[in-house]
Amino acid sequence: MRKAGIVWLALLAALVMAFAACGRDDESGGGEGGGDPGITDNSIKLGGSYPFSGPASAYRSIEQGAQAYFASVNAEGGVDGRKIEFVTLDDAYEPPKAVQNARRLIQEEKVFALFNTLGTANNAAIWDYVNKEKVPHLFVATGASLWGADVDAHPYTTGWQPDYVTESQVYADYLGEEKPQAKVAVLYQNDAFGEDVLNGFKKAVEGTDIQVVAEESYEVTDPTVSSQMSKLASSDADTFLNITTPKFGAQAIVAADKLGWKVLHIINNVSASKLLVLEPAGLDKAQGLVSTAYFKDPASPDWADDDAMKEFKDGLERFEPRANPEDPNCVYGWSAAATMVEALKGMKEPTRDALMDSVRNMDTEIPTLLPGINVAMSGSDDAYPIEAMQIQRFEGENWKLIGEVIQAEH
Amino acid sequence: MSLLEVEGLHAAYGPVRVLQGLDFSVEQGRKAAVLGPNGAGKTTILRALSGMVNARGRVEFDGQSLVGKPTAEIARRGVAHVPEGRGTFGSLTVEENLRLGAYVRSDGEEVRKDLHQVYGWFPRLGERQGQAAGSLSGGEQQMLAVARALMLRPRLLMLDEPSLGIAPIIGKELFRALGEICDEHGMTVLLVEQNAGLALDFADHAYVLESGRIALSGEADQIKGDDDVRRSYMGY
Amino acid sequence: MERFVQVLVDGIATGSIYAAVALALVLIFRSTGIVNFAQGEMAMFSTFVAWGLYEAGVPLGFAVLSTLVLSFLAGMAIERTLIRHFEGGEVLTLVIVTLGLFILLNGLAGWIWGFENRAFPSLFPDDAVDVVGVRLSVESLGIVAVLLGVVGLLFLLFQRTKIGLAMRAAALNPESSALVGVRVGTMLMLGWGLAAALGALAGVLVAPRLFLDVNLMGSVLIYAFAAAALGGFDSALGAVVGGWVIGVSENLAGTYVDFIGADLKILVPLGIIFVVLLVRPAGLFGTREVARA
Amino acid sequence: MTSPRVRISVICALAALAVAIPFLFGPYRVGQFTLVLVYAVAVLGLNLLVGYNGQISLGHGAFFALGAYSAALLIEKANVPHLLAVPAAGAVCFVAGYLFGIPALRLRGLYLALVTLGLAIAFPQLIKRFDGLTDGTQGLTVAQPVAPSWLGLADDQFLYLLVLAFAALMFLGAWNLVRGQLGRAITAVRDAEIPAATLGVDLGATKTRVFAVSAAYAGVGGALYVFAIGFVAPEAFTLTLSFAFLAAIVVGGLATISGAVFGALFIEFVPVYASDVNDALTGVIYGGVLIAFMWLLPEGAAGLLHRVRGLMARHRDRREWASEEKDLTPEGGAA
Repeated sequence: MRKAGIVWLALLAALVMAFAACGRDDESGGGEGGGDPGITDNSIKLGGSYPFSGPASAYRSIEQGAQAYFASVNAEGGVDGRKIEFVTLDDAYEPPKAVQNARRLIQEEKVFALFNTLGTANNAAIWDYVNKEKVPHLFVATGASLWGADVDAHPYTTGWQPDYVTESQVYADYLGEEKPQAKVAVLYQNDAFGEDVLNGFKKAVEGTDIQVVAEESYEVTDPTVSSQMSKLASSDADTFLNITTPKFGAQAIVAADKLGWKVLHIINNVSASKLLVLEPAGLDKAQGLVSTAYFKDPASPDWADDDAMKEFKDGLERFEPRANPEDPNCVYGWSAAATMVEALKGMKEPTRDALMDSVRNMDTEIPTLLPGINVAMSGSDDAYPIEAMQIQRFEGENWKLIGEVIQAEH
Repeated sequence: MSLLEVEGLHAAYGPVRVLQGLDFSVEQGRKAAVLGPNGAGKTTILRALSGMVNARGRVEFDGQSLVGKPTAEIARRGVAHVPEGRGTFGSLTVEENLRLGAYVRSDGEEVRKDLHQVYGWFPRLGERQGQAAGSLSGGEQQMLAVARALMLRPRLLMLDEPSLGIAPIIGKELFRALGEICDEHGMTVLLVEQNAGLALDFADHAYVLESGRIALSGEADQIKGDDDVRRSYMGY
Repeated sequence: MERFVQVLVDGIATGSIYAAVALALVLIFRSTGIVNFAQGEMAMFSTFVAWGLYEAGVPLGFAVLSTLVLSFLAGMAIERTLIRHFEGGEVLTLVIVTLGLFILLNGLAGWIWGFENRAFPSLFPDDAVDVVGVRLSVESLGIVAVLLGVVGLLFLLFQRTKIGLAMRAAALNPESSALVGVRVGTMLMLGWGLAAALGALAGVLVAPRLFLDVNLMGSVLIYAFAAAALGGFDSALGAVVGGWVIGVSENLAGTYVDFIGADLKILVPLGIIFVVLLVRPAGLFGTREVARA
Repeated sequence: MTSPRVRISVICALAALAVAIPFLFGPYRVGQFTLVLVYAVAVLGLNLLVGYNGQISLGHGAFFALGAYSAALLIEKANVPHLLAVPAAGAVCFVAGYLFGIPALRLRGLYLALVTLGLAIAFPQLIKRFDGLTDGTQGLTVAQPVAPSWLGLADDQFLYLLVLAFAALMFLGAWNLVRGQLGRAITAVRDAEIPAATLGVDLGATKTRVFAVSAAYAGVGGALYVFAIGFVAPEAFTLTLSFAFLAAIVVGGLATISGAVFGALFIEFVPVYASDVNDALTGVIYGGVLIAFMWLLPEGAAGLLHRVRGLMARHRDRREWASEEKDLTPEGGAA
């Protein structure tokens, strides 16, 4: 009888050994040389969490853009001699996985800082923990406005891209000039992103003659938005605000065309991609589309011979050959990584607090952003890195920038 | 040389050994019956021959070995097996069940003729052609099962306890009709049956099976006269 | 009044998308007795293959045809190598295997073709017909026509051919089928092959409207299950009618019932199933009490 | 089967190991094991319903979410102490499971699976629809239990042990339930409904009660999830969670208590290792491992253990049987 018990214990002991291999790290958390973890004389370790699988897996190309930029910086000797290592984990766009990834990056990988973690819900799930651990949580890849709203509550967290409230403000200003009495029908994705832009727009048009006359939401799990579109088309709206992610943006453009619904069509920046939205929908249906931009369009001939874009395309070609150079997500990742490197350069000493000082007071030009749009923050009164965008209209084969860069104040 | 020769047939379900070395044979055109109490292994014999249970030993049908062949191939060689529980396709119609019987045959015209003939032999099936087979009575389902087997125009017809679960008079009627059909076509039959009376009237030759071994074999009327058989199986 | 008819017509068009995939589910259930979770992902994968061929310059019609054949062979191969091993085992084990296949195919397609969404050319011209104020896109009419054609073909296959009868028999009672000479394995393989080809056809039909990406079929699958269940899971016509009923009712509720709105649209098909199944457990057209699982 | 003494020694060994874990690993790994316990409770509930009772539910993620949100709201908005929130969440889900169970028992097999699948898809939408109560798409941060200072434990260790205590309670409950009178009725309903009914098993009551109990287990799992993660949002309770639970009971071993732990270990660690191997091929690896596991162990991990124990027992019997036979005179067939 006892023999069976012993065999059992041996089996379980082996199991424990397998897991114990990861070993209990001492809690001291001190990196080499007593400074903050994740940084040495010749290396900086950054951590990221992206949806490599799951419904939002189209965003993975952002990570490819960022890795390409870091690799090209490393090729030229890195930042002050330190090579950047960007460790990225998959969270399948699910908050519990993001929380586990954050713990793993901070406790096991011992990263110096988190960079460009993606998704509003995912970042909301981890920012309490990350701030408690006093780890920089920089340039999160989400346009929610709450990252810059209350710096004291979460001093270590910052956004990067112009937030959705800024974007909707720009649309309100544009309509204020072009169509002061606009009656707007809105299609929006039923999640934090969609609601942030919608509520931002409603707040921005308060007190003006512009009114939202119809709104329809859709779920990421819906097969098609055609029934929502036919409802919106039956309203008396003369303007259509399209707040969607790429696949549904393309569906909405096609549906509007099929319904013969010829109105001023504003499409949000996330779906303004020629590669993912306008080409699949058909460029003929996209004529006169209005959107915003804050970085250079990789597919537009206007920037074909721009030095920064050439550098971007070479870097992508060399370090991330599987990535598509015309995918704006890659430019997004590339530009965010450039901002991160600027922040690292601005550090007075290799500590996390020094990094935060550098970030909180940075004012720099990123070559792949549109001219006149810079990344600037000053302490806790302006915690929004990019707050400017430019209107663009789709004519012929490409987006055309029109008017001046519009600065939106919070 | 007899149509079916079986020598040293062993069959088992996992560790449970059911058939412990059977030897028997069935001549062309003759009707053989296997008697025996419940659990003697009667059904297992047919399942072994049809390749539905793993078996060892020599099984030669028309000179070719059946051991290890898949069930569908054995059927294609003209061995029709009416299984225990009749194997009716409940939600298919009576006609569809019969058509399945002739699945392996490619002579469409002949199949249609056989269909009418079967409705002749079993008029009740004719009346219920379009009905779902599951809605038929026990006796009717047994007729359907036998008819389906006949549709194959088999060279060997194997029947697993046809009288089970149906009224005695219907059982007697079924055996009478079956006897006529088989004699008319010179059909070779291997019948497994618990009702010794019916079986011995029907068959020419008989074997008595006890716990996996053949205890007695001989001509049907000789077995019928045997006292032990009468006392243990016929009940008088 | 046109508004109502327009909603009705839109409902039929959307319902046809669900019906196309539901047909593949019904076909595989009728011929193999299995509910295949990976049916949608197999269809998505085939649609990507068709897209690949088209991008490589193969004319659309030929690309679609060759994809149907490839999908047929692939479906048979999947049954032969993977599914057969689990024949006769616990039903749930097989459900989890198809779930594993779902996850694997989704990841594989993403790895090969990437995760961005793409346009897929339509088999039908892009214009629409205006009938008494109601817009009928030629594409929707085309899809409905193809669906009814497929239902007709399936009806002939299962009711009028020996192979079809044998396929149904193999699913119902494998043992008896073998006893009458039906090679059960071959029938199951055939069932999976046909269902895969049908799934590919469904993918090619819906991709122009939904835009092709790795999650093309993810959202359609639940509606396709609902359509198949409503139709009784073993009736092809039932699956198509089920799809239309769901498409129309979803659209009507989404349009006219305020509480429902777009986000709770999913409750409509499920509510219908709940009611239908309480009244007629075998579904609208189904003959068989699907309680066996 | 193995004798009671061996069984007890094994259970003690397991208990000792379970308690030792937080002291063997770093906070990240301990956090993972905490989640394994959380999933194990929910998976155990599903196993009661599917493995023991034969009713297929594809939507247990919905009850898990209901439990999580009930606990989160009770803690954050009604500042109910953590310890009370868990039973409360279990009660809420018991009632929801009972109400849902009544009409659902008219359905069987695929249809019940389909309706529960719909529930799993609709529930996140309901969370977003009633965002006044649930903060909808913004999600809700929930204060996690903090280790009392006199214990001298780190937060993650205390959290693990707290969840372990609840999990042990639930496992004990399930063990008794399955052994008890209701347990026999439950399995009778799975194996043969009509004969079970003839033996006086009230089918309706048994089924609804099992449905409610399994929903309550998922609810408790959800509440413990809130302790472990500290944040709830609609995106956290997608359909993939319900599918993961189903995969877990089959991988772990249907109709087994220990199977729930194996299944939970599988759905927590395999996806992580799959993406470590190659993040572009996460799906391919996870799907492949799931299929391979089913190929090798159709009855799941716990099934393997039963087989191993069976082999050891049979091996031991044969050895004893062989020794006895030597002194028996070899007589005829001993069939």
